[in-house]
Amino acid sequence: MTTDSAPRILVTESDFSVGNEHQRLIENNPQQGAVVCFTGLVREMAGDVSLTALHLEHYPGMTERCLLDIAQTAQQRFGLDRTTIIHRVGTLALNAQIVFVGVTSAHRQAAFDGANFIMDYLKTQAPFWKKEIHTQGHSWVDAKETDNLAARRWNQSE
Amino acid sequence: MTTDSAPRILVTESDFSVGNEHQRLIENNPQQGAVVCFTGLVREMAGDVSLTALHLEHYPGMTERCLLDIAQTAQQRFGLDRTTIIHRVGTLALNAQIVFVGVTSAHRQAAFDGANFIMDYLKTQAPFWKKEIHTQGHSWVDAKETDNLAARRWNQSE
Amino acid sequence: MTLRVLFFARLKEQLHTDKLELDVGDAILSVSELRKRLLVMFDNHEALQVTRTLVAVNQQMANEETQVTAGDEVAFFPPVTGG
Amino acid sequence: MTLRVLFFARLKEQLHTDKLELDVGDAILSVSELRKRLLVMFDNHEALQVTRTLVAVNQQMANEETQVTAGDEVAFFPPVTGG
Repeated sequence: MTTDSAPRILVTESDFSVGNEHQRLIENNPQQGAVVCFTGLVREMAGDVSLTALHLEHYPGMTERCLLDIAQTAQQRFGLDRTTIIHRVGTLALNAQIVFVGVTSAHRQAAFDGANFIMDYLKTQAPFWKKEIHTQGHSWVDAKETDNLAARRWNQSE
Repeated sequence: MTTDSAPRILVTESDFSVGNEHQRLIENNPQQGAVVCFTGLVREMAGDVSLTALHLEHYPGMTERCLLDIAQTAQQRFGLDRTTIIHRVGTLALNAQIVFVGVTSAHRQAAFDGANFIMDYLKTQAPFWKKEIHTQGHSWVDAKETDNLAARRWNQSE
Repeated sequence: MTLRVLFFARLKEQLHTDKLELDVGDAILSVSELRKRLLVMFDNHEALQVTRTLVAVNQQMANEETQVTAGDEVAFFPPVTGG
Repeated sequence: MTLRVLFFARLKEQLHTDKLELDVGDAILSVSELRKRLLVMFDNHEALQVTRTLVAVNQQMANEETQVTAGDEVAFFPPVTGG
């Protein structure tokens, strides 16, 4: 279980290819039998308003630093090898890809837990803010208490 | 939360493209914001023998039936929308892809849990058998008690 | 009036066969009784002991009490190791 | 001898500014003291209340007691909603 692979961190307006990112994770990696990838997409909120797009603002510099810190914490805690975190910013259409988290590990449960942990911390710690664009105007998304609870569970006994 | 998408089940000697499979999962799927994919690869076992390849045998017919059953159970239990399970058989080289599980859901935790559940059940219920090919010969892989424990946890309270 | 028996993986290699047709007439047997007949045929081969094998009847996991009859497909195999 | 203050997201819109340079001489201030100065500048705007904002100092999450001085970058923003 090596933990010396530098995480790949990308904050970008461009779209990403899950196929290419997956290939990067598995290339020449014969000790790592498990890969878990999470992708988050812009979805029509179940509610009264119909979403047309999402705008994502971030804090340049701090964001990259924060994602790197989360990735390294996960690598160490779960014995992950490679980790990739990509987060898009700017204006994103319905069904567009927003975020990608990919990790490799020798064992599948570590890979599932590592990716899950990274998403929970990214959601509650990385300085991104979502604004929903509707046909009627726009509004900032409120932080969810369920996300805080999800992140907090990692502090408890495993 | 629709659960009427028929699972995509594939047992094949051919390799698969994670990029293509991911694309199938997200295409025209505006209600599902979360995608979790697991890929299992042939890895050099940490041990005394050096693996050169893996041979995978299966029970044609029963395998597909069993994977479909696991996928449908997961869809219902976790409110997943689309699910894909691909498992290769035959002789696989070091670092080759063996298994792919991909699921979509409105919420990320359901997607993580659904993919995790499918892998645990696939490992302990689907009729596949691995034989390791070494430089010195070959040997059937023994079932692991840790896999049984992993599957059993889903029967307990959540 | 035959019943189809399949063997997989290590079991197939140990018994040197992957499938056989067994004439059972119109009898209804439990898996346990079928296993006894197979043990006779295979000279009490240890590979056929209950503790070492799983059994599926018509491609569904079964147990020693499951009833089988002509036309059924019964498979014996070691614990699975896919994924 | 200035300190850089940044605002993001809803806060930036409410205060109609995304950044300002604040002359603090060679003073060492707590975030709490800095916030009081900003409240004076922004006519006690509710967006700057503690309960509604997070604060980062030099791109690390901070709190009301964190000390800041000239050359530091201090950012105020709402709870994050990425991912």
